[in-house]
Amino acid sequence: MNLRSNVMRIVVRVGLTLSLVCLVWLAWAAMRGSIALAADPTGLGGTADAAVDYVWILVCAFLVMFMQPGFAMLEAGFCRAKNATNLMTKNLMDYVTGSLVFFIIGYAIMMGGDWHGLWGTEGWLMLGDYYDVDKYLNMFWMLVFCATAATIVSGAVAERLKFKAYFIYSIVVSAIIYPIYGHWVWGGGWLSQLPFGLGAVDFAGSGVVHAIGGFVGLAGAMVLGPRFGKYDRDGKPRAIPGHSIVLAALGVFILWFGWFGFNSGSTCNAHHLRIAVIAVNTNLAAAAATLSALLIAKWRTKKWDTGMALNGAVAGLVAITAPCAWVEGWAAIAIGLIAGGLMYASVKFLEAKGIDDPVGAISVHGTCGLWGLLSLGFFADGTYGNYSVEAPYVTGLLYGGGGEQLLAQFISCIVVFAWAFGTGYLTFKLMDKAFGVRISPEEELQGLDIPEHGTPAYPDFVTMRKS
Amino acid sequence: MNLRSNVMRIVVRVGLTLSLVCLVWLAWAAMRGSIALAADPTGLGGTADAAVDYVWILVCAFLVMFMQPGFAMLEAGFCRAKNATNLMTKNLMDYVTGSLVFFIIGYAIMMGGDWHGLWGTEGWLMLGDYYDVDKYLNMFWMLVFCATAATIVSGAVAERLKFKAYFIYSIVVSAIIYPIYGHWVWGGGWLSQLPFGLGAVDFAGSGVVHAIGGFVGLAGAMVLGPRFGKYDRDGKPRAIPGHSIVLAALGVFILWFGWFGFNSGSTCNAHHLRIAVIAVNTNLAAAAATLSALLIAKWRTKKWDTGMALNGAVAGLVAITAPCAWVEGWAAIAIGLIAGGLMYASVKFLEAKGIDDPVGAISVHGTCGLWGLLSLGFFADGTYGNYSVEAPYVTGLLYGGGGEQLLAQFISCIVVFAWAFGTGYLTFKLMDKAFGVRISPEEELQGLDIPEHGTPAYPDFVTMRKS
Amino acid sequence: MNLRSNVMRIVVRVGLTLSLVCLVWLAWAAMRGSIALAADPTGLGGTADAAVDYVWILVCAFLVMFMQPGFAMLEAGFCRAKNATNLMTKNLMDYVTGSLVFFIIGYAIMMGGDWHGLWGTEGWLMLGDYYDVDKYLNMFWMLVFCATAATIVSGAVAERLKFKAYFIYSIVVSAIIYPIYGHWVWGGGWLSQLPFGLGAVDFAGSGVVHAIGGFVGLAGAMVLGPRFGKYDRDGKPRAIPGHSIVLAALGVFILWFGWFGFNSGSTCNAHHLRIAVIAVNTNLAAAAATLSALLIAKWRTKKWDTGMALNGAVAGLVAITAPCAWVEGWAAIAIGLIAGGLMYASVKFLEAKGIDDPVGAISVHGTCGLWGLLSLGFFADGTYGNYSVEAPYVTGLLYGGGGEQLLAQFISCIVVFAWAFGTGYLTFKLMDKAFGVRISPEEELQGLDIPEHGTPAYPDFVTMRKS
Amino acid sequence: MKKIEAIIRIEKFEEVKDALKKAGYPGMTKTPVEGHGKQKGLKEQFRGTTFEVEFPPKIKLEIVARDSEVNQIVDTIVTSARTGEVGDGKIFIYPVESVIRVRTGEKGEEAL
Amino acid sequence: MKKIEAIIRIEKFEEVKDALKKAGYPGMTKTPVEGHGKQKGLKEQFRGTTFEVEFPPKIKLEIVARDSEVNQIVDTIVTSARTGEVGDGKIFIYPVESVIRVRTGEKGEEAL
Amino acid sequence: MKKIEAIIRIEKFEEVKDALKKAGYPGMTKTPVEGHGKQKGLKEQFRGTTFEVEFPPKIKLEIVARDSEVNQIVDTIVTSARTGEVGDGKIFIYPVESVIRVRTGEKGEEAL
Ligand SMILES: Nc1ncnc2c1ncn2[C@@H]1O[C@H](COP(=O)(O)OP(=O)(O)O)[C@@H](O)[C@H]1O
Ligand SMILES: Nc1ncnc2c1ncn2[C@@H]1O[C@H](COP(=O)(O)OP(=O)(O)O)[C@@H](O)[C@H]1O
Ligand SMILES: Nc1ncnc2c1ncn2[C@@H]1O[C@H](COP(=O)(O)OP(=O)(O)O)[C@@H](O)[C@H]1O
Repeated sequence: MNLRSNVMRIVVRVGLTLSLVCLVWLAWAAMRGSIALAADPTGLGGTADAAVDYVWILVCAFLVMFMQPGFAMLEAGFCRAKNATNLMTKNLMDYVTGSLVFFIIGYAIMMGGDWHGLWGTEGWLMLGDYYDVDKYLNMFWMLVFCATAATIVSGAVAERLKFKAYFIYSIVVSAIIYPIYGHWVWGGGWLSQLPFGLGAVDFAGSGVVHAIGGFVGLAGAMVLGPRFGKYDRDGKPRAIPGHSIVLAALGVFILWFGWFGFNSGSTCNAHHLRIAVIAVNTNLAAAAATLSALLIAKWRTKKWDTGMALNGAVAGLVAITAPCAWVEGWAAIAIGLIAGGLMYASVKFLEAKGIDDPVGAISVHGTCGLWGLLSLGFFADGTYGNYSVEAPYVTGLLYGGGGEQLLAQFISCIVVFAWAFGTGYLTFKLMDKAFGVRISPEEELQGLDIPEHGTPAYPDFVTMRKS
Repeated sequence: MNLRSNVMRIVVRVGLTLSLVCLVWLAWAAMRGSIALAADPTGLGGTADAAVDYVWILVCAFLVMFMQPGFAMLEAGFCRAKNATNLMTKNLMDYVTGSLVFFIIGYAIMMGGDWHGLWGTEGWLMLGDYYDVDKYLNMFWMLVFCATAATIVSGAVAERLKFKAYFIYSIVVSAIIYPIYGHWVWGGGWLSQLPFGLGAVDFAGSGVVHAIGGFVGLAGAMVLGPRFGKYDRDGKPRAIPGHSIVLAALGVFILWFGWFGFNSGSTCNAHHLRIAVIAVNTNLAAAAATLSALLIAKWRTKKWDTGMALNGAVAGLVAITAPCAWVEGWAAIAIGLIAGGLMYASVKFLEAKGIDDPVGAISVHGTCGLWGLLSLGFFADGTYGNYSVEAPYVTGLLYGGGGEQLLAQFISCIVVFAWAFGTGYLTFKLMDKAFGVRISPEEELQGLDIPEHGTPAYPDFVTMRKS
Repeated sequence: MNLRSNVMRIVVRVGLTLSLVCLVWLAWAAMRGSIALAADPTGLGGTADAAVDYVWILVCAFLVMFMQPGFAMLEAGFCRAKNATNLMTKNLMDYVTGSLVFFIIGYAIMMGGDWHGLWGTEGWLMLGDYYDVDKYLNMFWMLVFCATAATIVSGAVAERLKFKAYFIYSIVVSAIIYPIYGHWVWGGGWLSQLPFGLGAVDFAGSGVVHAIGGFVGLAGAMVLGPRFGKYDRDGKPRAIPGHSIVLAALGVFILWFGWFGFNSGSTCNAHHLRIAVIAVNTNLAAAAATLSALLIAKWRTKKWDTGMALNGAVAGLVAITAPCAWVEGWAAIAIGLIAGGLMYASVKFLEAKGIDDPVGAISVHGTCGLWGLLSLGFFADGTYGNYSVEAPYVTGLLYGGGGEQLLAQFISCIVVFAWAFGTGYLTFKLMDKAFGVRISPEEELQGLDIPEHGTPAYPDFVTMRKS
Repeated sequence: MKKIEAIIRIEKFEEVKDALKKAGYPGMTKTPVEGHGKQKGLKEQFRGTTFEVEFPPKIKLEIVARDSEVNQIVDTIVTSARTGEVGDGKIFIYPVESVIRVRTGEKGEEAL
Repeated sequence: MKKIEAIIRIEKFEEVKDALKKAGYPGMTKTPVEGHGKQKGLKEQFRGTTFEVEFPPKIKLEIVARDSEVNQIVDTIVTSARTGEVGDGKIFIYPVESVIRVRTGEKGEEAL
Repeated sequence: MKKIEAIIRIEKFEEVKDALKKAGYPGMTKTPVEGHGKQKGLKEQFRGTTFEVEFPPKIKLEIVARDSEVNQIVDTIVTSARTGEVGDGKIFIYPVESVIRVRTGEKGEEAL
């Protein structure tokens, strides 16, 4: 008790001190005149061509940022009222931490040049040459993706993780886990240079963003163990219903909306009219996965299970994220239908294995993230290149591309799982040794809102099934 | 009981089988090499001019898609807590069904050429020549409109329609009712070729989308009959208050936001700078209708009636949808003020006639949809053409255009009512004969959430006025 | 009682009559052929360059409009359930009133030429020469900003102001308070011509929008006095917890999203690629302020205070609004960190002084609005001009620009405070004399929803801590 | 005086209320409760997994009545609340010592 | 020992609580209820149509007290809860047989 | 017959329920309430300012039981609901005059 509050006090002090140091350092950096002459911070080159690309990328980035409340509402809706304040705070703070950390160091590691295919080494704090409109634009794009990866985890570890631990985790993921893997695939790192097909490709991040989030979440859920009451005495799983289907549905609609930015914006170029196909594919896969999840649930449970349909929508979106630019509409439907089924099976599997994922994040983002990576190895139809309208085009097995691309994708599946689960496990385990990541049983029963934040989410309402 | 559950089982089986067949068919379609040479699936022609149009249309289409949660929140807020899960599911699934069905057959019927002014005949599954960035873009635009029409109905039939029936209805509307009428007006069909004025015109769909939705909803509400408790023993209507004014208001704000995409995007061309006028008109009409609805309600009930103001906002948006590109700001205000009044009168009229429309969808979308169509016959000011900045311009009675355009609009009002109500009535009546569209009285009293979906919307909260 | 209801009756009658008069006048205005030949209402000049600017400005304007539900959710979440209907209505109606009033007279006063640096004098109802795509576009942009200023006040006066008074206030702010001050800074008025630096500058409106809203709110809160129960017998402030942290968080996320439009759109030009830097700065300042608010609260209260973090996010957004185009990323972080602290101190200060601001609007928008204005006097780095990529650039103290710009900013701080607080105080005081702006004590205890609107926000839920 | 405490189905509340209205409409207090008796839990599901609601929601009606009226009120409730299925509810009768009307301060049966 | 059960207006709860505080602040339990007595329903409206809330919301306070304290508590409540309008509420007094404090297992009046 | 009315901690409800299940699982009714006894209020905070929740939320369990079962049920509750800290709750016992099962119309102890 005493020890813990000491640790807490130290964490806060360190936090405040760091902020101060940061401030001073920032001021000092400015003093030495950080603006480089090679860079263009003013944005002089604004032709119509540049302008339309900027507009496209920025608007899509705004949409991606808007996925944050989507995740927040979905997670809150699928968890209990007594933890809603906590979930809001976690979802807010991972975006906050991600924004600052990725700006200060994440982008440099991910995109600041390349050191042996492993990571980047320049652009800290976006000073000097990096104070440039193009670089800022690119940084912003990568930042909103980073924050998406970070926020996925909060669902898998919901209702039992200390806020402090989540805070630290979100620094680690934004500074290290996401940027390094991102460098491997999108920053010119080794995975992108695999000698099969066009190297491992991942159009908008089924792997880089979603599988990373999903498997770090798996690690977190495993270190934490299941919530109190999730399994009965015989180890049989019990449903713990979320407190608002309306919030969950709102969250999914927001995600679906934001995902159009996520996927079509990933051309980072409005001149690739392929963006229309990408938007359509995104929509079709989401619809197909919702449908298959709903129908499978109806078949298994005799009810039109709304929660599964909502999970299905996100599963379809995750799965189409990697292949969205490289497939036709019919293939998007096929990818989605399969994603809905995979998600359903994965949820049941994890539940049976004793892994408690309150919102289904691991199945939706992890499992379907892998499926997304693989699927383009089958369905890519050879009409679009690697963020380019020019050949070489990405071609999969079904369109005569042979198995090469599939192989590259398969390798990247293994790597993303190993990297995300490994670093995630380490992070949570180390924290657990240091100060214990799990809230006390009494606090868990009472809900995290009051012990951690002092503030119940719904003080005017009479609530009942609190436990 | 037995018969019903048999029917259900069959429906599910057929559903699953169809999905499977679909999958196989899709794969087969791909195998025969679906990519045509005439089409451009890669998007090679990406000049700045094309790019800015694509950006405009896509962003606006995303906004239109985002109207889905707007409708979902509005309807849920205006209905009772015990049916909230059901409303979320219906609103989700009509978008899902619409997305798939419209892609697979709807677009072909609406836009795939023209057969005697009646419907289109090619472009199934967007294969072959239709695998083209322009076609995909256009399909996506029409799809989000189709889904809007579909979702309107869920409000009118809320709290008493079986989910299964809604599911089937949403297939019919996306495959047939919407595409065929849409073809008549926007696909080069007979209404657009009327020899009065510029033919029947409907800029963004007061008729094609909203009146269609509204009058199919009327048919549904009539086949179903009023909710238990809506009328007392003497047939006097009783208010059944919705469970969350906050959700309803959120829904209306989201709709207002999305409507900017709906209306201004309907130029399908960012080079028509008229889009600025369209956005302003959209905003003014919505504001004016909100104001008139609020003031009328204040006059009649002595209270600042929030529900009526919210309905008023949507009424104004619906009314300005057809004329938005062809009128001035002052006329938009006039159209809006009148729409608010019409909506109010229509709500009272339908309620008095024993037609129970829980959220006011028929009055808002049906009545004001007709008013929108008509209004441009009066107010069109001759400064913009038929999706064209070149003459001939659309001109109404007040600006010296004579009564011709008004006549064309009048005809299209009659046609849209007849078509939507007729086909809608048929659809619901046939289903009613086949398996009964209305939930059992016990289930209605209990709310649809648990019997249909197994999942209460708010399990942590204590609720009271359940009936 | 009698007198009051008489006043009410008169207000309603006058309202209805005005609407009617308005309608007739509008029609008459049209009849005399309002379309001028000099203007371009059709939008003929649609080059790619113009198109991309229009797309950018419109999409950003839509995002700004979407901040309305952000404010609505934030305010409702931070207030009690018994006033939620009232807050929805106020937030809806200020946007409605603002939209109509600003179109009819506000824009003319703000942007219709310049009379001695004080106000504009033409463009009423956007008739004649003002029926032009460029003018409509500009009007729309200014309108959504006006409505933002208006809506801020509803938070500061929440839970005790009569709806009627709010209605009248929202007319005054949109017709006079905002347009006149806006003219001084953005319409070529005297503040923009100050002979220091580039004159008083305010990129996206920390002053014009937020400080105006914040200090009118201060005036309102002072005229009204604190809510019943806010202070105990010894004058010690008590917390009155808001009824939904989830709604509040949703509101903040929506605001953050919309703010990207608010700030980056304020170039009113997509060719200024500086928009990328603006977006990044907006994000960084918001994140930094959230962090500092959270950490300060943790230090003072030992809890991770979600409410303060949410207020912090908006504080950072407000502060960066003026400087966003003129500073580097590191400076945005510094501005944000300070904003979070200032907001915290200001909340505590006002609370101690007996000023009851239920949602923190005065501290967030007023205090941090001033800080935003000032901050660019320090941090502007001389890489961007006055809505121009060409020199002269705005340069602050830390980048060798001397104290001139800071002086101009300081003057504008004093002016905005005096103008907003003065006119605001007058408005509320006059209304108070005329009919009493505060609801009766019984109605306040019961909540405004039923006495004012007849409609409880959550009739299906059992609520408890109503007082 | 006695207090009649009836735990009934939510769906039956309107019917019981209407029946009591016809029978004179005594003053009453209504509380949302959850409970179980012979009735087994209800099945609900969430994200594909079913669970048992061990305490299905009910409505509790409390009516304080004169001794002479008790039987009639109980009968009215029993008749209107019955479906015949397990879960119909229970009625408990308790002794009451005194009643006071707040508005007037009246005591005893007149205060009812 | 007796149980005092008071049904009062929501708006009056704070006042009653403060009055009871001054009068010794006995332990008590508060429940949100809905009810009607002589009071007719309240009028509310939704989308332009008014409806009657037949059971306006109230607060139920339950206080188990020693016999000797009952009168004083009842008086305190009556005085602080009264507005004089219909709807002020009722107080019922019931016999109590025993009390047990869970924390200590104490029984009887000491457990209060 | 007696009515046992137990006011317990929300967090303890599951444990009490399980204990009662083992002890025969009598019928019972559960109501969310708020209350205070010896327990001082809880501290919560909102936007940086703390406030006291004078009436922390509790769960009220009502069990009507045969006289012979009362002691056992009370013991079961006391044992399973106790933490030893202030705020553990109270149990009140009231006399019951009669019980009626709505479904069948049965009266008296058989109706339990
Ligand atoms: N012994 C009891 N004590 C308190 N409440 C009870 C008891 N038995 C039943 N109830 C209440 O009555 C409700 C209805 O009981 P139910 O299971 O329908 O009884 P039955 O055995 O008549 O079918 C329960 O939900 C519970 O709230
Ligand atoms: N006979 C009764 N039995 C149970 N509760 C009652 C009875 N009469 C009144 N109440 C409760 O007391 C509340 C207040 O009653 P009210 O109408 O104010 O009584 P009065 O006749 O004193 O004005 C009601 O809302 C109801 O909850
Ligand atoms: N005299 C009383 N009358 C009614 N309810 C009481 C009384 N005393 C306590 N309670 C209820 O019991 C709950 C628990 O009381 P608590 O403060 O834990 O008692 P203890 O003194 O045993 O610690 C309170 O929240 C309240 O609801």
